[in-house]
Amino acid sequence: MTPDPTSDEAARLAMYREMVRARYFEQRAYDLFMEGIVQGTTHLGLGQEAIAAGFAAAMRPEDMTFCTYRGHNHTLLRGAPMSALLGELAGRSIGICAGKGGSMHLTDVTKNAMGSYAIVGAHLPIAVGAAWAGSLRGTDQVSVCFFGDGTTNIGAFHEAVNLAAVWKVPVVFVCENNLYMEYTPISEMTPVEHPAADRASAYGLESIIVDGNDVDAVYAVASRTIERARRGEGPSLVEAKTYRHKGHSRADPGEYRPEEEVTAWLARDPIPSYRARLEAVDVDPSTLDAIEADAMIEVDGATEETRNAPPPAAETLMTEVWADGGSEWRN
Amino acid sequence: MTPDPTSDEAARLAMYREMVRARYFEQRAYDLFMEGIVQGTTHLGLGQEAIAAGFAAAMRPEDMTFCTYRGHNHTLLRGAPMSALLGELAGRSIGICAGKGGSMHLTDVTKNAMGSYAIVGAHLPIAVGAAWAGSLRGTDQVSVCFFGDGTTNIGAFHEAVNLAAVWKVPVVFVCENNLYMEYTPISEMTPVEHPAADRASAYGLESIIVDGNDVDAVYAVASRTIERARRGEGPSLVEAKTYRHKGHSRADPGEYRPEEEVTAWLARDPIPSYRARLEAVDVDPSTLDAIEADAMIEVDGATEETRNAPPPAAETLMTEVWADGGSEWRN
Amino acid sequence: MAELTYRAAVARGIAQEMDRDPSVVLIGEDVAAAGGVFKTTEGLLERFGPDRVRDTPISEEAIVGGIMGAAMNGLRPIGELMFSDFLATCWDIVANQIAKTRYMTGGQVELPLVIRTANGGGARFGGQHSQSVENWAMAIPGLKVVAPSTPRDVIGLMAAAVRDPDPVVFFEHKKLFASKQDVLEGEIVDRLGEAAIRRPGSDVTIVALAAMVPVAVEAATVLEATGVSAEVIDLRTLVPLDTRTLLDSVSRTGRLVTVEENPRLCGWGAEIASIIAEEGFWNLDAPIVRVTTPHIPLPAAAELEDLAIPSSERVVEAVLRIQ
Amino acid sequence: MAELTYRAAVARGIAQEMDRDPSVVLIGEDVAAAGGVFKTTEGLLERFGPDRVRDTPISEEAIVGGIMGAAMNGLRPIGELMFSDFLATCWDIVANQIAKTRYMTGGQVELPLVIRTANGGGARFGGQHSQSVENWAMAIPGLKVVAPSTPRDVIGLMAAAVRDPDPVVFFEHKKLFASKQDVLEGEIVDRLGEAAIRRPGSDVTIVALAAMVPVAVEAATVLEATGVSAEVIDLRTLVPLDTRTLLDSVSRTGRLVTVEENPRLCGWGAEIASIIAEEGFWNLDAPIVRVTTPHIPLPAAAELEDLAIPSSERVVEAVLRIQ
Ligand SMILES: Cc1ncc(C[n+]2csc(CCOP(=O)(O)OP(=O)(O)O)c2C)c(N)n1
Ligand SMILES: Cc1ncc(C[n+]2csc(CCOP(=O)(O)OP(=O)(O)O)c2C)c(N)n1
Ligand SMILES: [Mg+2]
Ligand SMILES: [Mg+2]
Repeated sequence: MTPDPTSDEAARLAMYREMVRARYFEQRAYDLFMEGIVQGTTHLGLGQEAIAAGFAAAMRPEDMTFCTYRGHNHTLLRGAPMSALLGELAGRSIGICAGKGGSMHLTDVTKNAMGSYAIVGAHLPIAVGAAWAGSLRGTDQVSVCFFGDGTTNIGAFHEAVNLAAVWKVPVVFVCENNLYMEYTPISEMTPVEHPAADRASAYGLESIIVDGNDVDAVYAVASRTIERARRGEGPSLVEAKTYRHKGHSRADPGEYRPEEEVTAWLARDPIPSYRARLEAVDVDPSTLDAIEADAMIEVDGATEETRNAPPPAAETLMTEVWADGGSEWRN
Repeated sequence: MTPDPTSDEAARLAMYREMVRARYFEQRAYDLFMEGIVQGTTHLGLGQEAIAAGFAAAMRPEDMTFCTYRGHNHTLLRGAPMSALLGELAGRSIGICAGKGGSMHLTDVTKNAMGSYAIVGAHLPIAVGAAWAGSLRGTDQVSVCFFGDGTTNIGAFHEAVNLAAVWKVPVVFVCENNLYMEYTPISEMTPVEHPAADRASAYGLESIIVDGNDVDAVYAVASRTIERARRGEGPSLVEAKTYRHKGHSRADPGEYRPEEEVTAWLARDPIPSYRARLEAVDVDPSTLDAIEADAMIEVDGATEETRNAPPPAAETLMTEVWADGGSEWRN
Repeated sequence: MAELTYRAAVARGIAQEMDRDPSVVLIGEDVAAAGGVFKTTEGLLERFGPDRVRDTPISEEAIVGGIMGAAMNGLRPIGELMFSDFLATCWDIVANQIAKTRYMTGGQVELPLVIRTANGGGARFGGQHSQSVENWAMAIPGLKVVAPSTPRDVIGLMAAAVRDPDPVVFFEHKKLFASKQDVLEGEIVDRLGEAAIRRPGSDVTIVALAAMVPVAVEAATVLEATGVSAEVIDLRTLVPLDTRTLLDSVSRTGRLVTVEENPRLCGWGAEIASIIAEEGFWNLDAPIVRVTTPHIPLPAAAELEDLAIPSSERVVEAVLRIQ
Repeated sequence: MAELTYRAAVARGIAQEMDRDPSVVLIGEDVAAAGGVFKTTEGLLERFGPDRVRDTPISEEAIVGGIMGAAMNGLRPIGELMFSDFLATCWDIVANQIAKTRYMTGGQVELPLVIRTANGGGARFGGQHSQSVENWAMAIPGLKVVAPSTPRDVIGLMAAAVRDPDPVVFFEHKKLFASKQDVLEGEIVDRLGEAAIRRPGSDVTIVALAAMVPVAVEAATVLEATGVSAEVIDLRTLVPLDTRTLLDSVSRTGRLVTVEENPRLCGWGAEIASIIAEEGFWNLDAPIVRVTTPHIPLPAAAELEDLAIPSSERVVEAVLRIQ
C-alpha cells in the first residue's frame, strides 16, 4: 500500500499539492463561469479538497472513484488532465467527454475515475456493482463512492449500502457532509444528527466520522477502510464533516447560510491549516510556495488551452450513442 | 379509545372472532383459487391474522389502513364486506373494486381501508402523505401501514420512514416479518438480525419488536404506537414476528422452507393458542364454537354470492379512469 | 395589465389557487425558504406559511407518494420535482400508483393532485437535466399532461390543473422561464384539452408545444416570406388532446408537420401523426413530417445542444420539403 | 430437435451464453435457488454456481445499478426484473444512467448488459403486474429493445442481446411462457434489428410483436378465408428497428395495421405508423390503423382483460375497415 503520509514528508507534500491544484482549478472554473466561458453550471468543492486528496492518496491506481456533479476535485486528483476537465466545463472539443457531458459528468476511465453522476444517489448502486465485478474477477480493486449529506435520504442510498453489506462488496461509501443540500440545511431534513454515520448500524456497519478538513485524518480513515475492503471484509460508510466555501452551484452566493457559520468554517480552511502544520514540522515554506506556484502555472496553462480550443465538431452530435460509434436506431 | 381487550372479555372475543373470520375467509380463497374461481393470484396471510386483528382493534374508524397484496385480512378486518372481497378475488361484478383491481388491490375507502398495493414499498410514502394531510386538517387520524420484511430493503421504505420522522407524521409502520421474501429467506438478504427494528435508530425511532402471533401483545403495541401518533409525537416502526402457513402466493407449496421450521411455527398458530388462553380464563368453549360457526356461515354465504355473481359488464372496461367516470383522452 | 415572466407566472398561478382553496398545498425540495431553484415559488412560504408550503428531503418517491396520500385524504396537493428528468426516480409512484389507483379501485379513490416540474433543454445542463419527457407522461393512462408556452397560459392552466379532480403532470419549460408577456390582473382559469391556434394559415399545419411554439411561429413568419401560409397550433395540453382542432386544421391545410423537443421515438408527434394518418388520411396532400430532437441523449456543449433541439430553420426546411 | 417451451428457452439461452463466456453473470430476486418466479432461470445456479447466479434483496435500483457498475468493470451481466412494471421502480438508473452514460462520457464507458423482464398481460394479475412497457424503453435513446415471440427466437435473441456491446432491455412475454416449439439442438445466435415475415401476403401489412404475433397470424388466417391476403411481420426487436422490411412490405401491400399490446398513446405502433406516413406515404392506398389496448390501466377480471388486449377479431375488423 501507499506510504503513510503522516510519517512520510514527500507523501504529505503530495497531498498538499493535490489540494492546492484542486483549489486553484475550481477557483478558476468559478471565474470562467462568471466570464461565460464555462457553460451551464458548476458545483464546486472549494473547501472540501482534503477529502478528495486524502482518499486519492490512499487509493491504488486500479481502485475506482465514483462521484457526483460536485466531483471536479475527485476526478482531477485521480489524475485526469486539467485542461481536458476545464475544456469539458467550457464545452470545448478538448473536453474529457468531448463536450458532451458537461460539468456534471466528468469522467476519465483511463484513471479509473468512473464518472460524475448528476442525479442524487444513482451512482451508489453503480459503485457497488463495479466493486462486486472486481472481486468476482479477482482484481483486488476497491470502489470509493463520494456523495453528499442530502443523498442519505434517497432510496438508492439505502438499497446500495444494504446490498454492499449483504454481498460484502469492496466499496467505501464516503458522505461529504457539508451541512447543506442545495439551499436547505440537512439538519432540517434528517431526524438524526449524523446523516450517514447514524445510519451505519442499519446495515451492520461501524459508525465512522472524520474531520473532512484534516487531510491527514482523512488519509488515515481512507487507508483503513480501503484496506478492509481489499481484505474482503466488506464495505464501510464514512461521514466526513466539511463545508463548501461557495454556494451550491453556478453563481449562488449561499446567502441562506449564517455569517458566523461561514466565517467559522472559512477559518478551518483545509489548505492553509495544512500548510501551517507542515511548516510546524519544519517544511521549508519555499517548498510550499513552489507547489502553489506550479499549481497556478498548470491552471493558467489549462485556461489558455481551453480559451483557444474550438467547440466540438458538429458531426460529433450523432456519435457515441452505441458501441459502434454511431447513433443509428434503424436500418 | 377502544376498551383494553386484555382486560375486557368482550373485546378479546371480538379479536378472536376477527382472527377466525380472516382465517376461514383466506382458507376459502385458497380452495376457490384451486378450483379456478379465484383468478390470477392470491397472497394469503394465513398465520398472520393476529397482527391484523390486534391493530384493527386498536384503530378508530377514521384511522387509515394501507397494506400490501397480502392484505386480505387487513381489509376484511377494517370492515369491508366479505362477499365484496371474495367477489373481487374472483373477478366478479360484486367485487369491491368492480373486478378491476383483483386480489392485489383490495380497497374499501368507506372503511378507511385505503388500499392494497402490489409493488413493494410504494404504499409507505402514500401512507405518510395521507397521515400528514390528516394532521394538517386536524382530523386526529392515524395511518397504519403494513408491509413485509423484504420491503425493508427497498428505497421507498427509507424515504417514507425518514420523511415521516422529519415531519413527525402520525403514521405507524408495521413490518410483518414472516421470515421470507417470496422464496428467499430475509436473513440472507439483510445484514442485520431484525430487518425493521434494527433500522429504527436510523430515523431516530425506538426499536420495537412484538410477537406477531400473540394478538394481545400486538394490541398493546398497536394502541401504544397509535396513541403516540395521535398525540402528535410522530411515527413508530413496529416489527411483528410471524410466519405464513402457506406459500408466497397462488399454489406455492413453500417447499423452500425447512420442515422443522414449518412445524414449529404451525404449533404457534395464533388462533388455537388464543382460544386456549381464553379458555384458560374461563371463557365458555361453546361461545368460541359459536364464533367459529358464525364465521363459517359468513364465509359460506360470501362463497355462494360469489359463485352466483356475474362477471363485470363489458361497458365497465372503459369507466373510472377519470373522475368524470369515463376514460376519454381526446375530444 | 402587468408584464410578467413565465417564471413569475408560476408563483402567481399557484398563489391564485392557494388563496382560493385552503386545501391546496405545495411541497418539494427547496420550494419554501429558497423559493425554488428556478425561483418559481418565491414568496409562497411568506404568504401561505410553513404548513402549506414545505421543503422536503431529497426523496422524490416520498414527495410524489406523499402528495398521492394527501390527495386521498382531503388535500389538493402540488408536488414539485426540480427537474423533469427526476420523474424517473419516482416513476413507479407516478405511473403505477397515481395513474392507476382510481381505475384499479373501481373509482373509489380520487386524486386531485399536480406534479409540477421543470422540463426541457437549452440550458447546457447536459443529458440528465435537460430532457423533454412529456411523452413519458402521455404514454401512461390515467395522467393528464399540461405544458404551457406563455406566462398567461401558465396561470390559466395551473388553475385548471389544480382544480382538476384527476392527477396532472405540469411541465414548466426552463427555456421559457425568462420570457415575458403582458398579462391581465385578476383570476385566470383555463380548461384542459383546448389547443390554441397561434397563427392561422392555409398551406400547412405546424403543431408545437411549450418552447417549440415560438420556434414554430418564427418558422411560420419566415415561410410567409416564401409564400407559404403556415398555421401554428400550440397544443397546451397533451392529455386531454384537442384532436378536433388538429383534424380541422389539417382538413383545411392538407399538410402536417409536428415539432417536438423530445427524442425522436414514440413522442407525442408520433401519436398525432398516427391519428391524422388514420382519421385525416383522405385530407392529406403530402407526407407527414416530424421535426424532433434526434434519438440521442442531449449533449452539454452549447453548439451541440443547439444542433440537437429543433430550430426554426429545420422547421422551415421540413415544411418546404412537402410543399 | 426437441420440443421446448418459451419458458425453458429463456434458461437455455442464458446457459448457452454463460457456458461460452465466463464474464456473463445473472442477478435478480429469486433467480438462483428458486429458479425464478416464472421458472425461467431453473438449473442455472446448480450449473454455474452462486458467484455467477445470485439472488438479490428487493432492491430494483441496486439490481440495475449493480449490473451497470459490473458492466463498467469487465462483466457482461444480466439483471432480472421480475415484472416489467418494476422498470418504473428503477427507471432513473435505466433511462438516465444506463442509456446515457456512453454518450455523456464521449464514448468512454461501454455497457454490455441485459435487463430481462416478464412483460405483458393475460394472467389476470391486474394493473401493476400486467403492463406491456416496451414503448417506455423504445422512447429512451441509448437502449436496445428486444421482445421475442417464439422459443427459438428467445434463444437466438438472448444470445444477440448478451453479446451486444450496448445495453439491451429484453422483454419476455408472460402469456407465451407455456408456448412450445420444436427447436434444433446446439448454439442459436441471431442478429438484433431483423424483423421476420411470419406469413407473406399482398393486400395488407400487419405488424406485431411478442404475444401479438400469434394474434396477428390468427387474424391473417381468418382474413384469407374472406379473400384478403395479409402479410404478418414480427418485429422481434424495436431498437434497432428493421424499417427496411416494413417499408418494403407496405410498398407491396399499400396498407398498414399495427397490433400493440401497450396502451394506445405513444406506443411503438405510433412510431411505425409515423415512419410509414412520412417515408411510405405515396405507397399508401388507405388510412393506417393501429389496434392497441385502450388507453386504460389493465383490469384484473378475465372478461375485462380479454376485452382490453387486442384480439384476432379486432385485427380482422381493422383490416376489413381499410379494404
Ligand atoms: C434525485 C435528485 N433530486 C434532486 C436533485 C437536485 N439536486 C442537485 S444537488 C442537490 C443537493 C444535494 O445535496 P448533497 O447530497 O448534500 O450534496 P452536495 O450538493 O451538498 O454536495 C439536489 C437536491 C438531483 N440532482 N437528483
Ligand atoms: C418493487 C417490487 N419488486 C418485486 C416485487 C415482487 N414481489 C412481490 S411480493 C415479494 C416479496 C415481498 O416480501 P415481503 O416484503 O417480506 O412481504 P411478504 O410477501 O412476505 O408479505 C416480491 C419480491 C414487487 N411486487 N415489487
Ligand atoms: Mg451537502
Ligand atoms: Mg416476508
